[in-house]
Amino acid sequence: MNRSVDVAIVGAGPAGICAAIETARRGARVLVIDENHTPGGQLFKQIHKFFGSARHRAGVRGIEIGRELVDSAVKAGAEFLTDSAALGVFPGPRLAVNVGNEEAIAVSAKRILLATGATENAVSFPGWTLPGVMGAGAAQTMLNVNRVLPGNRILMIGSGNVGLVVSYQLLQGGAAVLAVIEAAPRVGGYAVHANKIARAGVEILTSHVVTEARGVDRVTSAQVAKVDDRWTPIKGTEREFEVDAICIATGLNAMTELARMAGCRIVHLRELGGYTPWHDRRMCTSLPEIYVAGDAAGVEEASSAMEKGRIAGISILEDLGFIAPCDAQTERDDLWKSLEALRQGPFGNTVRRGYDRLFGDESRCSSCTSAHRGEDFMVGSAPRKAPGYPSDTRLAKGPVAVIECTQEIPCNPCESACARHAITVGDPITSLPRLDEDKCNGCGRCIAYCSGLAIITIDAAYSDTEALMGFPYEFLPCPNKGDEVSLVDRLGKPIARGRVMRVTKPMDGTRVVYAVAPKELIHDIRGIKWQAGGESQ
Amino acid sequence: MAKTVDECQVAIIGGGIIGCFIGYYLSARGMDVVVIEKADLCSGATGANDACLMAQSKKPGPKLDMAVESAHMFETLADELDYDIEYVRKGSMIIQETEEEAQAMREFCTAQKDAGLPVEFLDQRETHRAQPCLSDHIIGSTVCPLDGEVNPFALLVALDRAIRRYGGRIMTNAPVVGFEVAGNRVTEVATDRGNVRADVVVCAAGAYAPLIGNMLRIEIPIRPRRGQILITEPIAPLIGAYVMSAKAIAAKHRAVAVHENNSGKDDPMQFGLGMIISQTVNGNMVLGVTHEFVGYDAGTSIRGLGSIARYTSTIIPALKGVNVIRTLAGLRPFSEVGGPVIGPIGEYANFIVVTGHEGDGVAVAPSTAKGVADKIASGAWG
Amino acid sequence: MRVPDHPILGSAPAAEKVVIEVDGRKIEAIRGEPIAAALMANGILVNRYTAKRREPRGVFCGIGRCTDCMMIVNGIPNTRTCITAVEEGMVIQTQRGKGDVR
Amino acid sequence: MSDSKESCLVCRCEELTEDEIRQAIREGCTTLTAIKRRTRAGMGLCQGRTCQRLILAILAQETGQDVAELVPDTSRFPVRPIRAELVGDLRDGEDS
Repeated sequence: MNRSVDVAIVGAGPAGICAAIETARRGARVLVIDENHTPGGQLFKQIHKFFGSARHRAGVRGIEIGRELVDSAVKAGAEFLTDSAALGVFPGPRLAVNVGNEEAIAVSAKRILLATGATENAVSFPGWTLPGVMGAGAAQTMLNVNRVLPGNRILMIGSGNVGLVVSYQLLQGGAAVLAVIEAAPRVGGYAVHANKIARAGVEILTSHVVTEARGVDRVTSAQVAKVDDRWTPIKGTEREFEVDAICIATGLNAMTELARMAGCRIVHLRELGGYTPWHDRRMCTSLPEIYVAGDAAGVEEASSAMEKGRIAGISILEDLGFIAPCDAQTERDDLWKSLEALRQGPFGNTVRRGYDRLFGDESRCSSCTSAHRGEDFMVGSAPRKAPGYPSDTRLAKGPVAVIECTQEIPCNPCESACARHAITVGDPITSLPRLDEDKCNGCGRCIAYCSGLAIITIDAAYSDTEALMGFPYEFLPCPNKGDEVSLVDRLGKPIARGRVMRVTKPMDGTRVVYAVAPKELIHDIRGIKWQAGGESQ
Repeated sequence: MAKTVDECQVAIIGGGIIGCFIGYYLSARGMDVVVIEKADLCSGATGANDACLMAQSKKPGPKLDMAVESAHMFETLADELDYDIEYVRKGSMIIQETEEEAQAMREFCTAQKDAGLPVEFLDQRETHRAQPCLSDHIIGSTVCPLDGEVNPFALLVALDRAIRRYGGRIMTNAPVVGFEVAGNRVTEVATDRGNVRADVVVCAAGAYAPLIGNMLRIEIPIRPRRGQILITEPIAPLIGAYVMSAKAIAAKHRAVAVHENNSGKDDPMQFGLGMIISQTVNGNMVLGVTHEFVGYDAGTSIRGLGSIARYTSTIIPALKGVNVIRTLAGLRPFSEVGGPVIGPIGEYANFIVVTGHEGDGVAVAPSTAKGVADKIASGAWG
Repeated sequence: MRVPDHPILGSAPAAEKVVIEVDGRKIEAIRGEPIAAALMANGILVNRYTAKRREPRGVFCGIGRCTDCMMIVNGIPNTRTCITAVEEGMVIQTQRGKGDVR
Repeated sequence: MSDSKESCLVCRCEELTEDEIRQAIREGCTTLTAIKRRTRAGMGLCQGRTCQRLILAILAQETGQDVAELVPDTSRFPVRPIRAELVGDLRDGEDS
């Protein structure tokens, strides 16, 4: 039965739902169409805590944000059509939609918002078609949504945030991630994510590629080799990994099929993932009735997708006369400020450059601050000079937080977590967190709030030979008071033994394990490793 | 004056089935040819058709003769071109759903039989034994074992290679932007990628021929007519002979204005006009085809796709469960003078137009192209 | 390998167990989960063999785009198992080459 | 089963190798659509969603162009497979 609505939104991910909230809330008849059973898009696979500021729901896990957004969209009056794939855009504009694989209908709308998200880039190597070789997104869905582990010994290709975060989540699922293979000379994602898996023993091999996957009915081994600066494998550097799954996380690109079918102008922006529908700052494409938002309008993070969804919603309301142009402009300006905040810092360089090219103000090519991007970040390095790292004198006095956050990433939950205001990030939110070591009493509250799990506490005055160290812990099984654990350095190498003194109740899934450790190693021990039955790995 | 980048005896505008066949037959006779294509080979109607080579749908006369001659030429083409053009001869079957259609087909096919075309009449039982997947409501059919199918993409690859083997050139991504003329002769074809000097210019630009003609102030009586098509996932063999509805022929036979402009209001397939179902060698089902005057809009429409799917599923119910994976639309050169437009037109003796075959282009291409090549090689044209 | 207890997701909610048949073998699955997940949980990773090279294929994109996880489900070939929900009594077969539609 | 980089698959659905794609380009295919017509790459069930990017990279490499100058394939209904029976539901007109 054909439908006719004010706004048809394709894709119930963060962008689509935020646009639905904005438009439905102010009276537009909104239909959100999504081919999956549950709305929420990527959010329902993203069990990690989000970055950004409190306004961006930072520190909250994606899966939680997804539930909240869907609830508020429903409350706002948006109608959801799930298990329904929008298969085509036709003049009108109209969408041809396959509803539940039982009926195909035409949905005509005054405005269509394409929030179809992004899809994973493929990378081909001999054997890449073997079962067990899959996209990192597929592995993440299989584990976080279906609770099925795609393999027990896994190799990850790609060290962008997806590669690092999915590797960590596979560890949480109980798999062993043997290595992250990165063709570029340095890690692509955030240092805090890389550190999380490095201290769990995952080897991060930069300037390496998978040259071949082997196996008969499934992948059973992978050959990895070092590459030169033109990414050509160097003979003689081959290494063999016994694996039963290989995940590919080599970037995402916008899903542009519907935009192209509608006739929207497409531009190629490498910084935003490749082909992207051209759009203006109102998120309107080259066709007045078609809008884009989220990764479908250029690949970024989910937090940015939400803001772009809101901007598109506001612009559509303005088009349809639900709000006055001047109000729309003020709301958009505010949203653009928030979006720009998310794009600050070195990691934002690429995205900012992409949007500068898109909006044609090349001249304003943002100052590409390459500091702190990754040059000085080497996995396993001790950031003693970071503003969150307390002085030796302070360490000697008693419990204090140690914040190993060394990159200007848009994130400030630690600031609001500290009741004593001992941590300041300030404006912009990409500034490094500074610890006021006198105000800080080492209470450890910030440990569980940090989205990157980059904070520990050290009480070097615990005894003359021992210090009490508090580590974030998000694995099962979890050690108990009195258990002996292995203390590992930033690369997961066991360098000492320790005894658990206390384990906190999980705060949104994150516990803090306090263990006593040799005092002389407090600058090296950064995690614990524990195997049920006492003997650590 | 733009730069002349190539020189030849015959410049052929249009990299579709007609242009490439003419290029092949001319170069096979030692003529120096350049094929000029605005995009890629096979990017026009040739690449968007049901690939059926049908004689059975033609009234006795020149068109039927050319279709029969072409059918025989196709038998040896694969070897001649040394390429698998996926030519198969499984015959064609025109099905009848009403007694009126059966009657019209009896008269129509008797005339064809008299003209020498091998056609057989099958009653309801014979029809269903021949193609068990057909719907029970079909009351009979006529079958022509001479009719076959070809893969247009493979065919153009074969012709491309053959032309190059004979020394001919193929200029793709070279839209024609104008001509140089001297007296009553066209001397150069101007394209985005430079000019091509030629003794004879052939316009085989299909539905775009009028746009080429305008550059020489020649009016070519052609209009683009859109045909939408659905392609399904590849499946195991479901049909042998491809299946066409008798409605179009019955309507034509009763001199109902078949070509009325049905792109406006009603359902382009309301009478199942021109419904056709074929299966490629790869196993994909090809479901077609609408006939709409919508100018140069090569898009698909909800109405067109819906009506094709509806009608083809009533003819072969098993199609209901088969997945459509692609849809496309081709702009076919519809002739306003009832038949193909072939020969020198306008004041330029060496400007030869070859178009206007609408949906039959592939079926009659070999004999049409050979005829044109003979006229040009012998100097009769040009 | 299923993950009943997860540090972040907690323990798996009570779910209705169903039995499905894969190439003649009965396996236990959870109603509503994707067929591909049920198979993977039972160690079955090959969903089909390709037409030309007869090579094994399994889940690759996991979101219904790449069509490598196709199997014959209740007689219907080319069914993408990563987005098709499990129902009691489903009959699933490994697909070899192209689907046979009758 | 180990084949070298050149002959490893690029189009998973239609099982085409990198060699076959490069050969088609050398025979004059200058666009993704031309490569599809000549080799069937992109004609499979996923309609090029997986191989399009890989083939564009090869095309850019072989022709010395930047990927930004290349054109993606024409996007057509349906962007996911759909039973012909359901396509038959599609009609004009609005009911509600």
